Amino acid sequence: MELILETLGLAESAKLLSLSPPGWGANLLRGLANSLKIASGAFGFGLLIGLFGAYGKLYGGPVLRDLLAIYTTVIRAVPELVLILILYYVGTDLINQASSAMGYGRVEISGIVAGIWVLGIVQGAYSIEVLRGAILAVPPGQIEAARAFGMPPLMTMWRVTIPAMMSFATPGLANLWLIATKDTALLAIVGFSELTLETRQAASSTRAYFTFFLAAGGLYLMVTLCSGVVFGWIEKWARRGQPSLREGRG
Amino acid sequence: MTTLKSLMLPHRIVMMALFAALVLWCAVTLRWDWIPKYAPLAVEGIWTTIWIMAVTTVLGFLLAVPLGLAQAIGPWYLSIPARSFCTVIRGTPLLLQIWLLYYGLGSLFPQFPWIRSSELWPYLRQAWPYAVLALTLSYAGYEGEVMRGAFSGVAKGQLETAKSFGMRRFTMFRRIWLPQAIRNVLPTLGGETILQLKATPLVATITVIDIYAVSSRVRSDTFIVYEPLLLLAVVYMVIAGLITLAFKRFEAQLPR
Amino acid sequence: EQVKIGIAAEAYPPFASVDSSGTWVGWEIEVIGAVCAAAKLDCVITPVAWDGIIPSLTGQQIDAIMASMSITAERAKTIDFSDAYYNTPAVIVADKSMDIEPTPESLAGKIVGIQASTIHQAYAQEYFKDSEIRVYQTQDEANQDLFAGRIDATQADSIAMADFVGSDAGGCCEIKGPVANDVSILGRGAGAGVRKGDDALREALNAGIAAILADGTHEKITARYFNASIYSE
Amino acid sequence: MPTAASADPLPEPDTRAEAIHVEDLHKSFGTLEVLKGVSLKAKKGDVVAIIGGSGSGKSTMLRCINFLETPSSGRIVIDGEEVKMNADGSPADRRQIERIRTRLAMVFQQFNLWTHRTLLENIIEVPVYVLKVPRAEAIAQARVLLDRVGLGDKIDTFPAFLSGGQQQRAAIARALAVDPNVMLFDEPTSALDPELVGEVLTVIRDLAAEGRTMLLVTHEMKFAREVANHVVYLFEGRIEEQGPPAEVFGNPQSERLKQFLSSVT
Amino acid sequence: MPTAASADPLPEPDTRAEAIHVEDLHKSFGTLEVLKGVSLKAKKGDVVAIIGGSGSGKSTMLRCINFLETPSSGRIVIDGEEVKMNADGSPADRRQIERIRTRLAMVFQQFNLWTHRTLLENIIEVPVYVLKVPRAEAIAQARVLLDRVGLGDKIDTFPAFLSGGQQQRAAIARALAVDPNVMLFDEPTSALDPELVGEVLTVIRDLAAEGRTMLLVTHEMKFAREVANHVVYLFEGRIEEQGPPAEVFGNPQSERLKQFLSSVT
Ligand SMILES: Nc1ncnc2c1ncn2[C@@H]1O[C@H](COP(=O)(O)OP(=O)(O)OP(=O)(O)O)[C@@H](O)[C@H]1O
Ligand SMILES: Nc1ncnc2c1ncn2[C@@H]1O[C@H](COP(=O)(O)OP(=O)(O)OP(=O)(O)O)[C@@H](O)[C@H]1O
Ligand SMILES: [Mg+2]
Ligand SMILES: [Mg+2]
Repeated sequence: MELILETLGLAESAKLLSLSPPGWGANLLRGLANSLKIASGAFGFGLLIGLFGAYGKLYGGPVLRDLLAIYTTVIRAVPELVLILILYYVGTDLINQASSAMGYGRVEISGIVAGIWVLGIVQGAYSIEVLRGAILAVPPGQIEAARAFGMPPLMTMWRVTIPAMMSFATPGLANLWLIATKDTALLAIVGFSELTLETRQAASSTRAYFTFFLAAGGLYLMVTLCSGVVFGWIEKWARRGQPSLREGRG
Repeated sequence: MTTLKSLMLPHRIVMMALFAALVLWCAVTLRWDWIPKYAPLAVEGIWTTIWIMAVTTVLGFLLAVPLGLAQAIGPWYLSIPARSFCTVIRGTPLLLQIWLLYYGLGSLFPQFPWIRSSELWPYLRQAWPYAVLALTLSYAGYEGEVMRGAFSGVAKGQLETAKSFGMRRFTMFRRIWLPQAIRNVLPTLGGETILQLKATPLVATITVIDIYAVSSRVRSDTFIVYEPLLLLAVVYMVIAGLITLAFKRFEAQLPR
Repeated sequence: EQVKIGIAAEAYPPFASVDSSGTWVGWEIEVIGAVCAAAKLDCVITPVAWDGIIPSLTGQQIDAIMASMSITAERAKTIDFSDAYYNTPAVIVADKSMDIEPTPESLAGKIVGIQASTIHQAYAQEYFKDSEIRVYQTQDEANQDLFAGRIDATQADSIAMADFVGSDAGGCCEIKGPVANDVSILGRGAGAGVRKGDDALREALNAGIAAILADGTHEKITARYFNASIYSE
Repeated sequence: MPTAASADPLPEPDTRAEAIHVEDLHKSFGTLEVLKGVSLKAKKGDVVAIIGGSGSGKSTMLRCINFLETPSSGRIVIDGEEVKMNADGSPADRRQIERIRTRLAMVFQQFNLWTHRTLLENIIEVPVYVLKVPRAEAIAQARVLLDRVGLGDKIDTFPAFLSGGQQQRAAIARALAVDPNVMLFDEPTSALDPELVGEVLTVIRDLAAEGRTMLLVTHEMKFAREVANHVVYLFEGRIEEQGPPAEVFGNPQSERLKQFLSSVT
Repeated sequence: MPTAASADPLPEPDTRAEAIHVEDLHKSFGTLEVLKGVSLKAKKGDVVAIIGGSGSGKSTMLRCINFLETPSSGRIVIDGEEVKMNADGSPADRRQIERIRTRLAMVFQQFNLWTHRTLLENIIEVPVYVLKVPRAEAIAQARVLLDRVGLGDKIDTFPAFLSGGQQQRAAIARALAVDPNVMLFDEPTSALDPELVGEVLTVIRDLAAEGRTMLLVTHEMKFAREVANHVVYLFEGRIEEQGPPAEVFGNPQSERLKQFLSSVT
């Protein structure tokens, strides 16, 4: 084994990536786990915002629609770094000023909670648009039939609209999820050590840039492949009952 | 006329007033003395951001269409490569892709003297071709996935009709399939395009200076934290606003 | 009362780097320890990502920054600096075969690589107006492109460059000499940054720095990492 | 058979409760006025056939009655309960309209089966999730209904794989499964062969005998004549003529209707 | 009127060219065998009505003829040209089938108008982009056709805003616009009122007189009798009986057909 690695010139890399110190493997894995934790929190939160936001944008009153338009435009447009800096540092600053004015001490705000919030709010803005497009793609007759039988809006959404739109939404949502896993890199700013920061630290400490960047790439790719399988199931489920376009290709 | 009227709704007036107050507050209390010195750089940076964004989204989308189609209905020898491409692109950080292209692939070229003496060398020596390539591939990868869903989502009957009238496959694709697919994912595409806008700063890692890099420079020169970022946010908001507007226009033209 | 010293979470060897168990080591880390000991401060080292380091300072998450920050007049408008604890000249490095002087005239028409967010960037963009400036995120990347021939020269810290030209990767190149100094841009060396008006801490750090320079601790630490002095007035 | 509920005063008082009462219904799409004041009454157990040319507003009328389209103006009373409307015609009380709709089943002209659910799932969807019928019970009932419309062997098929007539029968079964008081049928036999039309006829008669009320848009005059006890002829958004089938078909008064019926043997 | 093209040997030889010749067509969906060997001939100018119960395979047969479904086996000859088929039934030569389809127009049971195009655009789509008719000419022709089916005022409307009958008429107009030799109609009058049915009847007769061939699935026996010169009764994937309408309707031989027709007056 060692010999093979040696001949391939990979022995050095293998040592650097080994799971026990001085190898960095465990650090990378820990970073990955942290990334996934934050990403799922943010993605879930974003999905919730997205669902209600999409409905608000489609069926809400003029004020709600305007507010949501501002939300989606501004949040999507402003770089996440800016959002995190403002929401975390300016936010804690304001809270601290307020609390010291009232005679209390400093308040510590966890960077992770802030991170999930910020990323979730960002994801929400994108989800709104993905879901809005998907809802619009559902043939109106499907939703009308539900309404005609007296389904209340929430049930219509849950039983008819969501299943029917899933096939349109999954590709966009899968993209968002992958983006979420990578956007956790921004949380380095609030002192959160996830995969990207761990990789950069390892890379610049050892100067083995290629090794660590490729290792991180490999980890991300694994996440993607696994998510691909899961989203593939979801999409297959969502497409049940739709005749395949592959058949009768004449 | 109607647009003016639509702005005069009460809640919109309130919002505009709030916004004006915010702008005023920022203008008065924050530090803006660095602007004159960096203005020319910023203009260049904005231009770089815009053209890279525009070029890579257009090229990327042109690539995404065949990628999506190949995955949706292609035979295995097309769909498997297409799927693998999209998975790898979506599955690895863009930073890594840019980095590998520039420092990996790019640094191989100089080792061949005949490349160094060729006509292409002045371009291969530059960083922007790698930036454009990396961002194009990235957009193509993400949008290839989106278009796959869009193509498979078009109702079968719509295509059968086209076939039954003897439409050539390409005509059917161009006239029926693609328009309906795009209609279904336009909001998603709009979002992805804005994501692409925000992915452009990564080109700074390979020495292409966009507006984001300019703002970073201001921050490191002066250690001012928020003001350059606020201005950056405004620039991005304007560009994103334009993108949204363009997509809205486009969406309005397409019927439901 | 603990003093939280912020360092950049991105490693910068040999000044500050981290091993896989999370222990920070390096010249600067040792200096921080020595300064704090001399000034009788109870310091904790707190890594913060570079993008968040200034807001962390102003937002009181940390109390001082010691992350190879060059002291410049522009920056001093935003935060206060202690005295310098190291200072190295900026040098130009280029291919051995190239006939290059460290002057704007000689570099005119050439491609010069520098690291982003450093004083070298500010300097190059101010003085090398006739050269094409390429801005890299790390000096390592600039070095790599110098080796690959995609840039003609690079300007950087003499220490880092001495390391580079001594290595295999830098065999192609040599140090062509220091650039003309301009204190308003290149600054007075690297110092600790503190919040504006936090004079007590600044004085304490100054005292600590003066003490370790005077008693030879600084020199001793330097000797373990470099083969030349990195402090000059 | 129950007697006709016509707009004219009846000689003998009809004591059955009113099931549908539509008054002066207007509906415009943009500048296109589709319904220009339609009034209609149906008592419990009535079968009202609505006939009229293509585009005359028949589907729109049915869709307004259960508020799938927002009427421009008018009054709608269902089962004695008046639907509360805002000034713009939208229902003021969402709960109320939902409640009313559960007693009001519709068979759409385009069927609108839920494509992501199998036939069985389509049928039990509303009973289980809206009416809270126990699942097992709903399935048992659905099987009976599917057998009745001749789709017993297609129970686990998705709608996209059914023939037109099979889809239409499934849509009818779905409507029957909610055990409604009032049914709105939009051309329920358009895709059916004569044999099946006859069966639908029987079903509707049975339902009427159970006291349910039906509004039925149809293009088959023969079917209308046999199934309905009241016929309404709609022309360009107005009721041009109405009455018992024998009168409307046997002795049409309006020129329009005469012309309309002339092509039927 | 042209004489019937029946399978039996005719007393006098019929010299008209053969337009459609289907031989021993089989089609299965998975394990479900829908067509169990159907053979059919139609000469130029023939109008063949296909009748049969719901789910008997009528739509599937039409769809196989222009290869929207891949037949499991069989031979199909259109306009004298045999469609080349692979062993699995798919067309071997894509170009050939595309070429044949340009002479073969279909009106779908579910209309299938293109939802992203207006009525006018729907009609001119094929003439302009497939047949390369100059746009202005195609538009002029489309206007004439739309007027003919009574949709002149809906020219710029999207299909989703049309009534069922309007959609069906638009689908017919779209098929007519390609000036086909052979037309396949899948229940073209299902959503139409009697007046319009009469008009479609006239249109089909005119087309037949011009020498076009038509295959027509219908549930309206009266319509079939009036429009067709040959009637085919399909039962569970097999042709149970066929012949001139007078014979099929007047003197049905098979028990099935008798029963099927018994519900029609
Ligand atoms: N894509 C498909 N997959 C599986 N089964 C199908 C598919 N299409 C049709 N079938 C089945 O094939 C049979 C014949 O369908 P077809 O649509 O040809 O009937 P039809 O004679 O046109 O009936 P109708 O008069 O109701 O339209 C039906 O039982 C139907 O369920
Ligand atoms: N959503 C809509 N937007 C605009 N116009 C519409 C809409 N729905 C229907 N219309 C128009 O309203 C008129 C009446 O349509 P409706 O569907 O009620 O006709 P119908 O009597 O059911 O006809 P058919 O017998 O053909 O189904 C038609 O001219 C149609 O084009
Ligand atoms: Mg209708
Ligand atoms: Mg059919």
